[in-house]
Amino acid sequence: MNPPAVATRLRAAVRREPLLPVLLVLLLGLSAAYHEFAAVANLRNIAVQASPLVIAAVGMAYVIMTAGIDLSVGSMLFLAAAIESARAVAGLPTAAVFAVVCLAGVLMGLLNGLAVAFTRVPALIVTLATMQMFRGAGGHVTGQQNIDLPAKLRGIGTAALLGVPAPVLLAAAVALAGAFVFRRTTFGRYVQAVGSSPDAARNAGLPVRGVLVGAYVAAGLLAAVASLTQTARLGAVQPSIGQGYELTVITAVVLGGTTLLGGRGSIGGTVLGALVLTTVQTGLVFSGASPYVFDIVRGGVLLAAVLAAAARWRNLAQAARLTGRATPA
Amino acid sequence: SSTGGSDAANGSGSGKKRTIGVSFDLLNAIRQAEKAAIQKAADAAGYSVEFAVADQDAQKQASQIQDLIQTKKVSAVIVIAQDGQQIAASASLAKARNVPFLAIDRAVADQANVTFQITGDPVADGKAVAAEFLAAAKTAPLKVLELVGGLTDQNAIGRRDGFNAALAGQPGVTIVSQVPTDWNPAQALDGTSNALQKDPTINAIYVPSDFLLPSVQSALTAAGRLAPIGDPKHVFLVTIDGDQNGCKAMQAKTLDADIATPVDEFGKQSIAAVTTALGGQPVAPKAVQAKGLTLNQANYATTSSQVWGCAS
Amino acid sequence: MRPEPARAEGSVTEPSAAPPAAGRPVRRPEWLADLAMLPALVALVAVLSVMTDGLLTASNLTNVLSQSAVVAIAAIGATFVILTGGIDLSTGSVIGASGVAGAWVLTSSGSLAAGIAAGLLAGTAIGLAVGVVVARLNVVPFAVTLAALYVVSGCTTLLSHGRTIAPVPIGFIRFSIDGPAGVPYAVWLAIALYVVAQVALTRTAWGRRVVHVGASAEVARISGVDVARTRASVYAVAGLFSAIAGMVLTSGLAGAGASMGSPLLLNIVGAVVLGGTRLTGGQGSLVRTGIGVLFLGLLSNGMSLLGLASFDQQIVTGAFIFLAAAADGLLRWRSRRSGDS
Amino acid sequence: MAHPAIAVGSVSKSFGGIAAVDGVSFTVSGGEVVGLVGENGAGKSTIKNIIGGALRPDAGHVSYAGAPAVHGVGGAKHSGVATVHQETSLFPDLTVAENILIDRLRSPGRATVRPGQLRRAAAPVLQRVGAGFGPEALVRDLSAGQRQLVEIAKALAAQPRAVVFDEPTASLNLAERELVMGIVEQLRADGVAVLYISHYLEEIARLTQRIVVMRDGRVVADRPTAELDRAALESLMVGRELAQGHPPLAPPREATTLTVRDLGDGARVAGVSFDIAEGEIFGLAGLMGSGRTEVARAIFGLAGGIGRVEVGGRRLRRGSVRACIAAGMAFVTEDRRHEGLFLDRPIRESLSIVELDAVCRSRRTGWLDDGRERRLTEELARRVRLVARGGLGAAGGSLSGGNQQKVVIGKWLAGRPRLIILDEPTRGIDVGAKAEIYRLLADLAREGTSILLISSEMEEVLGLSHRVGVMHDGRLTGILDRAHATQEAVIRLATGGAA
Ligand SMILES: Nc1ncnc2c1ncn2[C@@H]1O[C@H](COP(=O)(O)OP(=O)(O)OP(=O)(O)O)[C@@H](O)[C@H]1O
Ligand SMILES: Nc1ncnc2c1ncn2[C@@H]1O[C@H](COP(=O)(O)OP(=O)(O)OP(=O)(O)O)[C@@H](O)[C@H]1O
Ligand SMILES: [Mg+2]
Ligand SMILES: [Mg+2]
Repeated sequence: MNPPAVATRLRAAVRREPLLPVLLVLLLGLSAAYHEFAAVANLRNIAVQASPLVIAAVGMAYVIMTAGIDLSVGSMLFLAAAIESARAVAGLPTAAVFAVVCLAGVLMGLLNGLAVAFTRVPALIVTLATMQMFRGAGGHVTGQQNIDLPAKLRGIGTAALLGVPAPVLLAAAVALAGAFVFRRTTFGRYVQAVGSSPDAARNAGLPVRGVLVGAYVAAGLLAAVASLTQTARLGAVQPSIGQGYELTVITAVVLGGTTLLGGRGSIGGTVLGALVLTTVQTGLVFSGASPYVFDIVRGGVLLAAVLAAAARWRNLAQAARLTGRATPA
Repeated sequence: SSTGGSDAANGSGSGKKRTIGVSFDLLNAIRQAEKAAIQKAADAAGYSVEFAVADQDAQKQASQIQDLIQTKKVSAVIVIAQDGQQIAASASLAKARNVPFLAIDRAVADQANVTFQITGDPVADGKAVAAEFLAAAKTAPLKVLELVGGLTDQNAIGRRDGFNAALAGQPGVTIVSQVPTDWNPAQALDGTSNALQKDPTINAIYVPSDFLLPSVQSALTAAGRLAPIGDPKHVFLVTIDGDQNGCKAMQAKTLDADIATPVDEFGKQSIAAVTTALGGQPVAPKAVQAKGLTLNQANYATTSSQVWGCAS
Repeated sequence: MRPEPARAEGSVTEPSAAPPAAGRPVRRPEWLADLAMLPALVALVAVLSVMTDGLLTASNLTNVLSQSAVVAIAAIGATFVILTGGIDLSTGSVIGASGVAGAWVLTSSGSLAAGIAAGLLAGTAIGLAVGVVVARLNVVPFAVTLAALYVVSGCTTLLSHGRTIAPVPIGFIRFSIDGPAGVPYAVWLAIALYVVAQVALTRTAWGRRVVHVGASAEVARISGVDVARTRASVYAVAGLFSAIAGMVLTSGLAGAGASMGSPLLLNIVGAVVLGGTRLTGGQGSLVRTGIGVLFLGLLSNGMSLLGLASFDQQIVTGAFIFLAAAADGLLRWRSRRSGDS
Repeated sequence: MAHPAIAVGSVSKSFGGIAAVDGVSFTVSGGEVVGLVGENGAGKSTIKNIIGGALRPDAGHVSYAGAPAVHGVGGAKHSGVATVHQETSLFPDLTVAENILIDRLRSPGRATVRPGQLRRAAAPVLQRVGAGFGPEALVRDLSAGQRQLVEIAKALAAQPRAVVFDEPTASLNLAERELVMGIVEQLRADGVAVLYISHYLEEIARLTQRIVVMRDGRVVADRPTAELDRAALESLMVGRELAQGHPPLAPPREATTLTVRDLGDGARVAGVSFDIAEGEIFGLAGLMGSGRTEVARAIFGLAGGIGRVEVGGRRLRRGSVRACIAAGMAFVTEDRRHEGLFLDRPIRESLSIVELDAVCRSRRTGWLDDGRERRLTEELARRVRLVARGGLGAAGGSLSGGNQQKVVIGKWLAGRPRLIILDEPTRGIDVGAKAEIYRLLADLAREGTSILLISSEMEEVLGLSHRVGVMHDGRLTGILDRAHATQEAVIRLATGGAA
């Protein structure tokens, strides 16, 4: 197509996902600073390292979109891993193991979802509670031991298709599916509707509870999938898996411009958020900085993102207000 | 005499079996081994054990010790401190209630109120690792990736410093990159992959604890560098602790050496010290540093039986 | 900027704690709502006291109190923040930061006053900074305080080189060991702070404004409340109380480390909401928070007396937090079923 | 004979022990428009919610076309009953199209949602209600009035057999009111059953064949419209005779209270200049979206910072609500539920908030004095004739729309303001309350308070104001004094014609 069209499309894309240029600048800058950084292998590295975060973050995005929050991701990650490593399960054929783990994720999400939808307990508290329960349960399953995974279960961590590592493929699939469901299915639209105005949703007779449950189940399932890829790469299950992970995931989602008030945000942004976060981390490893600096940088990035997002929503509202009036029916 | 003691304690059906309170900072593979060691020794000596875990929360540990001493009225406490400094308050509490206070594995800064302490010797362990590297370097020069544990953990610091000190100015071994892991497997994995990425000529890795080994191995696998000893692609690996991962890797001949922590010593000596202290005698020596046991391919057959990880 | 109906309407679904009863009862419902969790607390005590021995002994109860003091004090600040509909995730790291700052000045200068002043100053300053960002730029507190959590704990660890600042003077440690009636000064301090805070909340214009900002910032703003100032002040206050908690914790642990506060965050927020203070703001009190704190304190004490394995403790705690909150929620729901469907 | 489309049989409903609706029965048949009128708090919206399935009655039954209603919003919708809510219930973050078709998002015969198809389906419905905005617009960016139109479009899009309107024109101006009434008549012609709740009696008179009058939750009359003239209707509603027309106005004084010069909000409104004298009531008329609310908000420091605003000759710092209040301004918002009062705090607190310092023991300390607060708030409640059955300790949300509005006005009276800005003060308020508010305004003016009155109700503006300013598309197109302020003149200016 002709250049101007491309330009306008680019501009539109940037306006929709302001994180896109940020990521590009970040990558270019780091490549300039460290020549090994630009290597294909390294970029693949980043992609692989980002994939569990991407997967978990998409699930979290759905929850946050309903004006909820899920603090139990890290613990779900651990419990899923624990179940995967349990003797009884690990013995099964690979497919069966994955099925069991995903089922576990669904059930955990279901517990969260039912609790949030049917008791009036705020999501923050529900998931705060389940966060502890799931980790405790995981402790039971593993007996707080380090357990190696059988080689067959590490496949999805190390395998590759046409040079693209399995985790990356998985993450890409999840991201695309997540975006499609959010924009193009009634469930997705209802998720945004419920987050946008629970009252209106009830007045309109939407299946509010169903939608809530659905969102949390999605988060649980994706946490389990993330756990599969993560543990497959780690090759073993330690009691410390997923500790504090919830905050990283939430950071990624918020970084992606989804507001914690619910109703506004995008899956694409979430994916970008996860990628930016991982790139920053890798960049810091390259620069040999200490992990505390990493924390500081991560906090700074998050803060910047939030401020930017706040400003952006204001401008959008302004623009829409003026045009919204003008557009003839 | 310990058996006799136990007979006395168990035999007299008075049920007045003395209880030892144990508070760990956290629970993982090596802690499980230490717990088992204490339990074993305690059973032998006829004590029952009250076990608590503080989930890496210094205040929670203080509370647990308080509950053990004041409410559960245990006869002695054995502690793996979450923080060697902050445990002081609990120690002084024990002193006040004159309950013997024993520290294992992690050193306690203020020894005043500590009845007995047995820890590993992180610096020595680091040196032992360095020794293995130097031996290997005789055949071919090593370019080393050094992983570092939690930067707030004395053990991690000791293992790093011992290693670096022993290698300082030695030809043949060069540390090309140091990666902080914060004792976090995922961070170890990513850090290792990134380092291998940054410098493909790395041919040796120092892993400061066995529980990071699986992460390192899968990073190597991903980089196509996980090969048994003798294979030109092989990366020279040495770790500390000696848990199951380590032993498996030794058998698989992918791990060159492992400095095993003498957890059984921790159990035996601390319980012995409890008995002495309860008997009213002073414990001497007050502080013991138990060197790690070097397990390498050369001595594997003879030594592996004494390594806790290989026992199971 | 026009109000965002999404939010405002959201507040409609949240019930008033006290449904309009017949006649003209004004304060009684508030009081009842404050004590909603009391039965649960009593039940807990009953259950634990039969299951364990020595729970209800004076010495053990004293232990429970002294073990809860830190969380209790920090929870006061958290309550004010949550009353405005905000949340402060940085509490834990501020506890660490102010503890380290205080301990450092204390050990280097040797002056108790200077140390405490430094600690309180550090905490309040951080809180104020957070508050200004939240209020002036008005962005979601969850995100801002999450960022603050990272930055503050990162900086503290960096500056302290991850070391624990110790030993602190014995006189300072005594503060959390002995005191009148065998109850540590720390506990008395906490109790005093609760009285002060509850009075400030219910009897002063500031307290009223805090609640109003939480009930509806838009209404408050149009009615002439300086919403930004009120918000900022609340986070500053939270910083102050975190700092006090940090100093108490430092004295209890005979030293301060950057990470010592972070494990407490869950208990702090948990206690506030468990007590029945509403996360969306506009409803709550320190009476409720106090009950919440005691609940969690007794629970963990009871479990350690029972010698539960750590993972079982996690399960039980989680279950209790949820059940307690659910019970409260269900009551409110029932009372309002008639209201909106 | 055919069953009535909606039949309500001895329905009762109470909230927290207070009966909102008590044994109400009536029917609405296809092809007829039934008016439902009554004072604020009479129970109209509650009935609507029960018919719409949003509320479950404590006793009695509702049936659609003879079939007993299945509880729940879905049930009502399924049986072809649509409701247009008084307080709009839309999704601010969804597009207009998505809002209108929220029940039928999925494209026919497809499993997915297709934006293009939604747009095409929504456009004609929007056209039908004469909306001036596209299906792609976000509801977040629409004005109160525009949102009402979306709400109506939503109801029509469902092709209902019966529609319940709850004050659909409350936030609309003449032009759109015409439009809506046209829609209603069209519906009747199509044989749809319509239940029409409104406080505009002229609408009721024009549209309905039958009128159901409610008072205190009971039906006090159910008669053909022809049999009821306005006076009869009002006395039925209020239960007493009403003073007709608008109260007499005292002439304004010399001194000017408010001076506005070149006011603008940087977006919609610009170059607005006018003065208001002491004791003067200055009306501000205009079509919806003409920017009246924006002007009011800009003066009160809630929007934009362009131009100069003086009170009593003292220039005000722009963009500061507190400065305005300090200078003696008061602002009654058009959006009472979100900006007016606390829905889930005691009514008392919404009343005392403005003068919180005045109920403190001593202004400096900020110590609250419950006794003073109670006295003050009860005094205010009396002045606005607040009907709060739960007492001032009850939650504001439990009040009916009209009584909520009274609270919003009442809270400002404590401070004896020099200037009161009222944006749609009588929106959704019954005739009785309206008369009270008119008298209140006249009294305030007589005492020397200046009043800026924004209203979409023409005869209210004309009847109450000394002078009327007319806005068109963000500009003040003219100021007419009482003598020249006629409907025609105002409409001409409002539609952009010359004075
Ligand atoms: N959710 C609720 N909780 C408690 N009381 C309520 C609730 N909704 C309505 N009420 C009470 O029920 C009565 C009827 O309210 P309703 O809204 O039906 O009146 P209305 O006729 O619609 O008044 P308006 O003309 O002002 O809209 C009022 O006294 C109101 O206080
Ligand atoms: N709730 C709202 N949210 C966003 N923008 C709004 C809102 N209400 C009005 N606007 C914008 O403000 C401008 C003026 O609308 P405004 O409401 O002031 O008109 P108005 O004359 O007051 O009519 P009405 O009061 O009936 O809405 C318009 O551009 C409109 O889009
Ligand atoms: Mg109504
Ligand atoms: Mg308006």
